[in-house]
Amino acid sequence: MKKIGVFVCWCGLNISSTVDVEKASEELKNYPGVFYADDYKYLCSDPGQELIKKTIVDNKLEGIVVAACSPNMHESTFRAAAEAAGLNPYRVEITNIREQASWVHSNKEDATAKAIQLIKSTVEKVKKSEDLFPQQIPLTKKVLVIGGGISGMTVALEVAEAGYPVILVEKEPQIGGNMAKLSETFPTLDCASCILTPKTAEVGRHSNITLMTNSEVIESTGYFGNFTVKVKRKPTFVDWKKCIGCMLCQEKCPKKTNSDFEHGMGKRKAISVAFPQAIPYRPIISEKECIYFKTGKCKICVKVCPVDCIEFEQEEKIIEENIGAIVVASGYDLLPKEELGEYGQGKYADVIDGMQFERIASASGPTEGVIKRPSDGKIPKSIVFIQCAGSRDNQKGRPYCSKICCMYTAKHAMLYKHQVHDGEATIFYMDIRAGGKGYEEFVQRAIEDDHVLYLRGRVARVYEEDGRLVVLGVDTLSGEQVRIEADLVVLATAVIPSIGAKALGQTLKVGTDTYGFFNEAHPKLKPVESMTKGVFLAGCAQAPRDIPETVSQATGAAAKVITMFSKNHLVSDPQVAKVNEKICVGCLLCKPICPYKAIEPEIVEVRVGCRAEKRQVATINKGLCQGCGACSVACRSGAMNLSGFSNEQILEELKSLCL
Amino acid sequence: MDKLLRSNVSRLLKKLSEHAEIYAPTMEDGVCVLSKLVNNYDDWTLDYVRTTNSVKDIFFPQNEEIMRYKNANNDLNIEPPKPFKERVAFGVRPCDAAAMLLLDNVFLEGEFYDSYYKERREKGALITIACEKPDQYCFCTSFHSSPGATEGSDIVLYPADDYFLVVAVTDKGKKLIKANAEIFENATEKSGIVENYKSMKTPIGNNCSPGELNEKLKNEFDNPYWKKIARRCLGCGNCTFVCPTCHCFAVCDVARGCDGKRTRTWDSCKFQDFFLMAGDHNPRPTQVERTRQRFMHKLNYFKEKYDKYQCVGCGRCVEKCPVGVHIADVITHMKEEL
Amino acid sequence: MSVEFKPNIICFACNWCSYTGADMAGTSRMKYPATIRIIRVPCSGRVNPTFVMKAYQKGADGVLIAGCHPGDCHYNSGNYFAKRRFLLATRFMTFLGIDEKRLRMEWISAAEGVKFARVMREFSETISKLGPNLRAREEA
Amino acid sequence: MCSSHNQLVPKVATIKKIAEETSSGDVKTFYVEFDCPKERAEFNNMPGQCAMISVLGVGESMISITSSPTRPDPLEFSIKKMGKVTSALHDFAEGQKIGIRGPYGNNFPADEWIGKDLVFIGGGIGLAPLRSVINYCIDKKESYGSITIIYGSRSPSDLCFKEEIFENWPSVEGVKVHLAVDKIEEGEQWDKSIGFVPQYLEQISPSPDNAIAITCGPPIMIKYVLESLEKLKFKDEQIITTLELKMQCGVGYCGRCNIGDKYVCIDGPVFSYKQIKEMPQEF
Amino acid sequence: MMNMTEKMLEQIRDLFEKKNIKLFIGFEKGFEKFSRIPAFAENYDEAKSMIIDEFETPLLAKYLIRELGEVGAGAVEKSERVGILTRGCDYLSIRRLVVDNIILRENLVIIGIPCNGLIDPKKANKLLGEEAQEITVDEKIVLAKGEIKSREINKEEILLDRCKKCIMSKVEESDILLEENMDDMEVSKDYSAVEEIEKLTTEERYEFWRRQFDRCIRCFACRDACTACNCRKCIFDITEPEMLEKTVATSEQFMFHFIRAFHVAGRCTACGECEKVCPVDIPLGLLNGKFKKDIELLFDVDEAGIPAEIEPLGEFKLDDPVEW
Repeated sequence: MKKIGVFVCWCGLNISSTVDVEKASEELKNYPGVFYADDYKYLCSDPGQELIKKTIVDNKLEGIVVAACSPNMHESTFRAAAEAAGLNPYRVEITNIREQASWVHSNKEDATAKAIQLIKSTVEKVKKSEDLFPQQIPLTKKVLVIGGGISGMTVALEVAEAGYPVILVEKEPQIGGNMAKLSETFPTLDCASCILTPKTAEVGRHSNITLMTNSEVIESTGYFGNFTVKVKRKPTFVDWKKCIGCMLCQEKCPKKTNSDFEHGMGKRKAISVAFPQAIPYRPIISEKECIYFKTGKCKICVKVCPVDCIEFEQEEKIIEENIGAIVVASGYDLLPKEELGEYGQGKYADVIDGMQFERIASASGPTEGVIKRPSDGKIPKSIVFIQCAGSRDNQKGRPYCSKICCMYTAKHAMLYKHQVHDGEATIFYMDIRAGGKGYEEFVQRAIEDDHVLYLRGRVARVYEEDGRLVVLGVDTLSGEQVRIEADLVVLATAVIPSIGAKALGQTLKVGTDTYGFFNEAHPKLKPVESMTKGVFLAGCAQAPRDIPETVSQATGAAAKVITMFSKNHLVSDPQVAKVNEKICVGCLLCKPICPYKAIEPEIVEVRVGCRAEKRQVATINKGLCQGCGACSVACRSGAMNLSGFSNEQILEELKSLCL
Repeated sequence: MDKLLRSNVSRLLKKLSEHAEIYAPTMEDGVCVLSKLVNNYDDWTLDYVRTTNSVKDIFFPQNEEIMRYKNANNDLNIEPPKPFKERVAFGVRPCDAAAMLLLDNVFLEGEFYDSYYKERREKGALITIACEKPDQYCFCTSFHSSPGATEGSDIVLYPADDYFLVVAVTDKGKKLIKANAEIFENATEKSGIVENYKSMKTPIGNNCSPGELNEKLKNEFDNPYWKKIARRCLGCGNCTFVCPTCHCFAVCDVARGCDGKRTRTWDSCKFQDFFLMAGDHNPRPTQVERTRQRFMHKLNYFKEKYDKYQCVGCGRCVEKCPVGVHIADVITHMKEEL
Repeated sequence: MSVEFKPNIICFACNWCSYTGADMAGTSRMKYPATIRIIRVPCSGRVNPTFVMKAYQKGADGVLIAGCHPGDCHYNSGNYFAKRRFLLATRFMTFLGIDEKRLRMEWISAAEGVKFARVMREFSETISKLGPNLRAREEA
Repeated sequence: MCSSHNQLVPKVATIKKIAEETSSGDVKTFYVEFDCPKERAEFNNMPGQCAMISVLGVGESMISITSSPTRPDPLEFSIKKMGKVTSALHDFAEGQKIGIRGPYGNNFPADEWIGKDLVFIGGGIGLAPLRSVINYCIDKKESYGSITIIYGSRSPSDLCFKEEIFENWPSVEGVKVHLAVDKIEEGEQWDKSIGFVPQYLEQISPSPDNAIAITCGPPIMIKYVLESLEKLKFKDEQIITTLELKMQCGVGYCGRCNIGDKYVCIDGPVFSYKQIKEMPQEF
Repeated sequence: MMNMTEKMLEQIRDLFEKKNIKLFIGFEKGFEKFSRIPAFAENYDEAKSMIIDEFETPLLAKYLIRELGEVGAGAVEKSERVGILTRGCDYLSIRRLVVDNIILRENLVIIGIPCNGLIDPKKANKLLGEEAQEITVDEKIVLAKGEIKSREINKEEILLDRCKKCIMSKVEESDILLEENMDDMEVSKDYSAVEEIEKLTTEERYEFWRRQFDRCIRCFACRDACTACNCRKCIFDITEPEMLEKTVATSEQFMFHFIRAFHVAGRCTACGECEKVCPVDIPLGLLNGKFKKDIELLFDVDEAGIPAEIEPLGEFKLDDPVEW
């Protein structure tokens, strides 16, 4: 297998600035086995692709080496180009001389020498490559959406509309997520529940969507197109099928407790539904609060319930589902105030975070929309809003910007000014980020029409002094110290991934970054796919973002799932393990290594000389195998090999790198 | 007749080392090995019956470079190896020296001679020490040789209490003695030291002498005895690699990018793939054919071609075979049976 | 060393975490010495200790195996097996007399471009101090 | 650097031309010339002898020289893609350099056949060793009787030296060429006979008196051809064949190619059926 | 011990009569006085020459690979059974083959015999200074008589190496047990030899192994005597990819011994055959001992020599140690 073509890419200046591309392609011209070597400005561009295709056809090349950027970027592009020219795509290998040579080395001579050696080693690898053909594997056309917030619901609705069954798993008893807690939404100030409830209602009644609230995913095995997922449905102690939603039990229940839906701003009963428009509109008994669970007495709800659907002895159920694709829409939480020492560490009742202010401002909230101080219920005369509380802060380990706080803080100030015209709203900010459509106009309106005072500067400390909150900061534009006494302080705390996201990542084997947000396959080109094939991402699970972006991303993820389900079988990656049955002795040392249980013993007939001999050999389930290659190391005689990264290829690459 | 005091041996070796590499038996972790002395010339020892590796190592080493080649962008040039240095092997046993004569038949007679072996033989000298105490594995007397035999050696030293009686066999040996005359003294007493070495018996005696075995073996091709002993054989190359007369080798190329070298290394007819051909055809697929091939070659084919048995009774395969498949056993059994 | 000794270091980088980490180091233009050659493998579990020994034999002065953090492996258990194999292999190579500082295993995730560059600089530094590896290296 | 009488060091040669024999491309003929004319002069090969072709960095392999000494330059080798060395050769391009040493082995005793009728029976790639002696006898046609060539292979596209078997050889008077293939795919036009070579040989039934039969091909074919020749009452010494065993050094001391006390690379590869019968049946 | 041989012959006779086995593998006297070599009997009268005594014998399990199937047929179907004489260490090797699916346990008739340490005649000859003509053993004392000298040696000194660190002296599970083992061989686990090498500096260690490996003549006797080396086609015989070049150079020797030691890591039953059959006496036991010590230390396996269902390198624990 000798006729190899080598293409060295300039990548504009990215590569050619520190790697002498001409010298590289010149040197490769008479390297044994290389039939054609050339360099080109932008190989990934269409003319570049045409050049490759034409050279393959004209010279009947049997292998291609493209020295350009990272394989994660354009391996599939160049392999598709080769396939179009009639060459098996797995005869094409990429040498990464951009991210691993030109960009990371400054000395041109070293970088060029290294690039040439890397290309030569890839040529050796291509010499040992074989024709590989993808396998067809069956597909379960059912999607599992984790997280019932706006992004989870959008995905569920889009996929259900396309006619595929959806399972929506939500850890809270009702769907709606964080959006259900908002009062109005920027920049149009339309009420959050007005635009959300049609969606939740539709999800509630859509025939293709199976709702699993109060549940979480505990185990996921298998591979894309054939996941098997175990969902734990926590007990609600109320039989939701029989319950008619009259909510008598909630009324009569004597025990009151803090409602975590209200973020501590309001109360709820031991048996209750989070908010009036909740879907499913069914109550749930909180085991920790309910008197019966503590003392065994009370049972008022049982007496009151007309259809007798209270079931104290309800158990948690584990449901197993066969799934084709998974969409992670686990949403976000706000950084707890306790972590911000300088702003009172959550000790002061009147220092609240953005979500608590939403609940106070929300019509269906505990104060029916009237902005009051949580401590004494009075209408605050002056409110101080503090932006970037915990975000853009390196010491706290969160240098990133939470993106949505500038807008919702402006909204909070406007809502307050609309209610209390003569109230004082001061916002301490670093930079106002209002990049969306109509966002900047919204903030200008807050400043000009509603006279919200914007002070540029960071707040040093917030403390309580004889009943009033003192905010010490500095106005960097005027350079003076600022001391404001306020009735209420609202912190725009940082957006962090929802609790349990990291554990979910490890269950689904999807990587998360250092802050716990899920890793997308590629920041610009594959934002809705995770690194694991068949697992997609939507909404704040991947990074902080506002509602319009979340919905557009969720629609994107749904589109990905729908395209995946549009074919009735999947094409599997042929770079999987392969057994040489002439050598395999059937010792099955490889079997316990395989994470996907793809290796099974089998009795086969093998011709030896003139006799047919029955032998036990290991066989690979090509659909299950994901090509990690750990089994080939356990195989002593080298019978188990991995196509695409075979022992021969890696050894040749190694040898030529060490010359 | 000359005499060499034991104390002068190191002096002799040091003097010889000026223009030749010196090989002598040394004890390495309890194993007596014929190895090259580099600077310390009294590292040799005498309390051994035979060295694990025979003197074949010096004339037909396990690993030998045939040639080197450079093939950068298609102009191929091939360089034969550089000429070898002189070598002197001290402390060789008479059986090993006799084995070298058998190798001479293979590599030097016939239509083509092996130039590497020829050059090494011409530049090599063997100083043999007669065996004072053959052990239970030796049967050199079965091949009309003896612990004091002189065939194949240049100089033979017969150990007496504190000196060696020196007998120069070949003119290379005489020249060597003349060149270092000051170290030798002429021996006055001519008692029968040499004769009693030559007439010394080995514990096994001659009951392993093949006599006319090769005629009888001609039609013993399908004798079930081969299957019986082959069943015990593990198929390792132990017996062939320690044997001083085995000469099979494999030629293999070692490539380093565009350049490289071609080497020749010992190979064993007992290995599974020794006779394997392209297309997976193997004329000797199981251990039975291979074991038969090994003993038929030593006791029949070699005798047909060179009229000598290809064994010198050094006893290495008898000692080293873990499961007792060795030539002494074969000869004794075949002599009884036929 | 009259001519300044340039070590030849082989790095086996797992495709999902460390190789992407290397790309991340590239995109953020972090500099590290040009003595490192990276071989992409699907998982750190794919690296056979025989490859490491072959690298030393063929002339590498240092070998570095970079894989995902335990628990993050894209194939779930690849790096655990790699860890077991190299726990034994490092001790055995040291037992044979190869300097244990010449083999290093690192967990580098896809987002840790900084760590990748730092580890490369450190490793290249240690190997340059150690000098060429002449043990178990094949003759010219 | 030209002459060195060291037997194991190959001489440098260049591949002038490569011709594909079979359409499936598994047999190619290489036209090879020595770089140093003095070495070419020392390399006078007789028909049936072989040479050690070495692909530097891969290994060596014993290949029979298929060109006849009467048409000396360039030397021709027809090579089937079987093992490591031969597949490396098949990837070579024209102008690339290889190593050659030899010639080794004995040769067809063409001089003893003066005045006799010759029957050549070849199978597949087995025709290559025979072609050197066929061309040799054709160039000296006057000193030989009739020449019958019976050649078969699996399918028409597997026939080697198509140009010679269809045009050159039949055009020489006194030379009859009979071709047979095991099977033909539909749509392939084939006017010659169909069937295995041994049965075809019995159909043609050349007369055994004052004749010599020379055969070479895959081991199974040779087994049945020898039986057919015995049926046609050819005596053992009238039947000549060439054996194909693994040869590593080619000069008789690497111990690889022995059958009994005979070394194929020195005492063979050409043996008469009489000699083969005396050897132990281990090849 | 004499009655043991009669007991064995009795068992063999009725096994053959009942057509229970097609072959019996045992030991018989070899060419030299005290060498015991493997013997194969396909019927009773071929087995008459078999004996049992206290002298060193090769391990028989390796032959089962060839006898119990075509060339390494693997554990496929029940076939005629093969009888085998088994001591504790043989049993570990047999278990190694069964766990590796090379042979089926039902195809075996294991005849267990007691063992309290075998005598190595070579060590006796060395202590005696000449070839011993007669060696008589009673309990702990051995009387060795040569032509000139005769000496009393206590058995410990001339025990076979593997018997000094015997893992399992009783046959755990056998079809026929000739005699119960008297006293268990109380042996502590000592890695002193391995620790000695570990104490050397890296430079000295490399020198030590380079000297040992330079003596290796690559005859593969260690591989061919080892039951853990039971591949159908050994990776050293495969030319594509060529993991080991045929040339015998220092780096190739390191490669060969590294690969072989790694292949039997965690699978070696410490039978010591490799060290015994090595013609140049390379201390291979140290290499396998090092792996055994590390495995038992790092992955808290109590006895790595006893073949487990899944070998140590075939599984992992989340809390495996991290430091390198």
